[in-house]
Amino acid sequence: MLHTINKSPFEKNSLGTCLRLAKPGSDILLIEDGVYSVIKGSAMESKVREATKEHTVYALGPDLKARGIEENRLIEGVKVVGYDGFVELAADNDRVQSWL
Amino acid sequence: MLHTINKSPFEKNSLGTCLRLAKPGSDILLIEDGVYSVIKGSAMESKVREATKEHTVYALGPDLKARGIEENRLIEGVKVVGYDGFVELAADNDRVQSWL
Amino acid sequence: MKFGILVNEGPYQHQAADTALNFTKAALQKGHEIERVFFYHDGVNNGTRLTTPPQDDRNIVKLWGELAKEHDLDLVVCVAAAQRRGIVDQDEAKRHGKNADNIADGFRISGLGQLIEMGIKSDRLMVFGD
Amino acid sequence: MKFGILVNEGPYQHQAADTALNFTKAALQKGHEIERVFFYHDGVNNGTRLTTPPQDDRNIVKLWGELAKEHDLDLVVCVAAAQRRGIVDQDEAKRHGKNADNIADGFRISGLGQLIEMGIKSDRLMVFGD
Amino acid sequence: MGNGAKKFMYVNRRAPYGTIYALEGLEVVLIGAAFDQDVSMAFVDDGVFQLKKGQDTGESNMKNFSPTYHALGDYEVTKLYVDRESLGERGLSQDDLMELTYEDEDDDYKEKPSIRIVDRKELMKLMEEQDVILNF
Amino acid sequence: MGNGAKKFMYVNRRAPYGTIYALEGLEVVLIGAAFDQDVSMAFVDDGVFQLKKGQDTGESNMKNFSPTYHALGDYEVTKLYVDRESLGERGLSQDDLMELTYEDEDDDYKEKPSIRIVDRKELMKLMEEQDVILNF
Repeated sequence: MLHTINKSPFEKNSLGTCLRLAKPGSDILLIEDGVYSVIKGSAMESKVREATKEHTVYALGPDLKARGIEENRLIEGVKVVGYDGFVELAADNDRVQSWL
Repeated sequence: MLHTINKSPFEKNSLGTCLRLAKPGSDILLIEDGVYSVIKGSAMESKVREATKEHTVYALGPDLKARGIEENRLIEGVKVVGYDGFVELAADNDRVQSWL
Repeated sequence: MKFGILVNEGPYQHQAADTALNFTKAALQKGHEIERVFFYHDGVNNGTRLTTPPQDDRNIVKLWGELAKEHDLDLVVCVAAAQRRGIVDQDEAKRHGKNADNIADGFRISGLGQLIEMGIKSDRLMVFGD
Repeated sequence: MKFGILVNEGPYQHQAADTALNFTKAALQKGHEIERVFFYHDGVNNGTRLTTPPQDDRNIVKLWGELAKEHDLDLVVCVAAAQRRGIVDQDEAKRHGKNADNIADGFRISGLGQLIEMGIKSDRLMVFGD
Repeated sequence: MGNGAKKFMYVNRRAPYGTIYALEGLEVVLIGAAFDQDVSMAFVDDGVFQLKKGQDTGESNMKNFSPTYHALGDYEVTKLYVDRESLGERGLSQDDLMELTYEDEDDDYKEKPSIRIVDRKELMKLMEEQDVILNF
Repeated sequence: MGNGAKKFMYVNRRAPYGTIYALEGLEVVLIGAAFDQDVSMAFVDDGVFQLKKGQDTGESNMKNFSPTYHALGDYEVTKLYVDRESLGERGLSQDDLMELTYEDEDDDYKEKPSIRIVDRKELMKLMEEQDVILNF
């Protein structure tokens, strides 16, 4: 199952709920303001680092770039994909849940 | 100064930021989904109870009623006002800040 | 006392327009003045006459129009925000080569300067949004 | 593979419409099919032809229309949500006594059943919203 | 339910009235009920507030759509899953929720409760069984 | 600044791009600059992300409006207060922010930084001095 999150974790609780309800082994893709979750050294780091142990965590490259977040600032283990990677993740998983 | 908050504290961080930046003695009015902050026994209770010591905390009656929150469910110290009370609070304070 | 009212969300999707309406009504009832109601961001969508909400629901566009008529309110839709979102009056339609307009009775389209002016002239500025 | 695309916010105010557009384009480029794009909630505002965004910004309504033309996409605006928000075609305008319509080229207005049908017929349903 | 029926889950995470998602989400569920699919609803986070008893919008002039939840049973929408943790965090218990029921045609039309409070693991499992998940 | 000038503060709490509030808020600030009032901006919570260096919207096809912040100095918008705690919580430091400056006409047009990182108490005090607070 693919979970997408488009909210900043500093503003809304979507990431927290997703992590509470996503089955271990799920794919999690951060898009739009959701990409702010993956900055190293932020208050979210330990939570996201923990999540990378149970899930595969992706962030959408074009949204990282728009927001000026360079790849060297990302928490280790987070993978970056483009829109084509987003499509692949949606196709490869059986279903998609958007945590709005 | 009057601070208004229209967001559920379980969904967004507006209440937290308001409480961090509001000067002691301020008036705080919870409106719309913000009224969910004042339910007794919720995870927000200690935070709101603490806030009532430093500020006067109000909740908008019509918004409580719409959401089915009876007044006996409210955290002690929280005052209920109607739209006319909202207008009075705005008029009686020197300025208004809406924590959207 | 003079209130300025800023509405930043469209009708229905968020409660902001309802709260702004209820606040404005209550302020008028208590004898206060409303300097202006300014519609910004998606708030410009409060000003389309093409809505037909369900009959058992409130008609927010109409409620604004009626309140404006009764109390001679100045309802201003921001032109820049309106262009992005497709709210146009006859002049705007002509200017941009559109073959229709959709502004509702009682609303007018004007610039952002009217928001700043409202802030200067009002005793209190109230922001209603998401 | 067949994707169904649900868009729940209007253009510009939230990034949802942009993300939906970019996803749809990428899916088409990879050879997937788009069963339908359904616009719900404020998403119906993607379907107004009356917008004039700044010249240095993207024109989201036009981008949907062009993509639809190129790939023969079915862009459906929910009628109930559209009535609340003032998006009408000629039929809807006549039905509700409106003297103008504002639907953009390439969009059609239809019922919520089209959303459910899209969910049934698509292999994956993607929700883009706030 | 037809053989090719898909499992649709409507996940509600938003409070009523502050935004329209709850109301318009419910409209989708009602229309969807005509399509003979396997339908369930989940109430998570502030979505649990949608089911709060005693909603009265008279003073705020909005439309009170809470009675519509009572109609769900007649539309054969009978599986309403409420996240236990979300309830507790918000100071609510099952007694705070509307009593929603349906008549079970497979059991002599006995009236049965539609709402089931579930824990995290059950909800996780239910979501993994779906074909289509719609979030409102 | 005229004698009857009011103190306007624009409080920015939203990230750029995910929503339009930052962009359209900035348009208000630029128009407002013509009105000869005492103007300041505060960046709190996700609002601090608006000032992040190196924004590039090429691949997402949105409008990159971050260069506009550099124009603020020319419009005599020279007081940009950034909440220290919001920065830190988000893993950012002053080095991550655009270098925004203005020419101080009262000091031989020396170029000076517009951004000032402030702590909670300073921000609280600044807000209490305002006549008008606009939140975007």
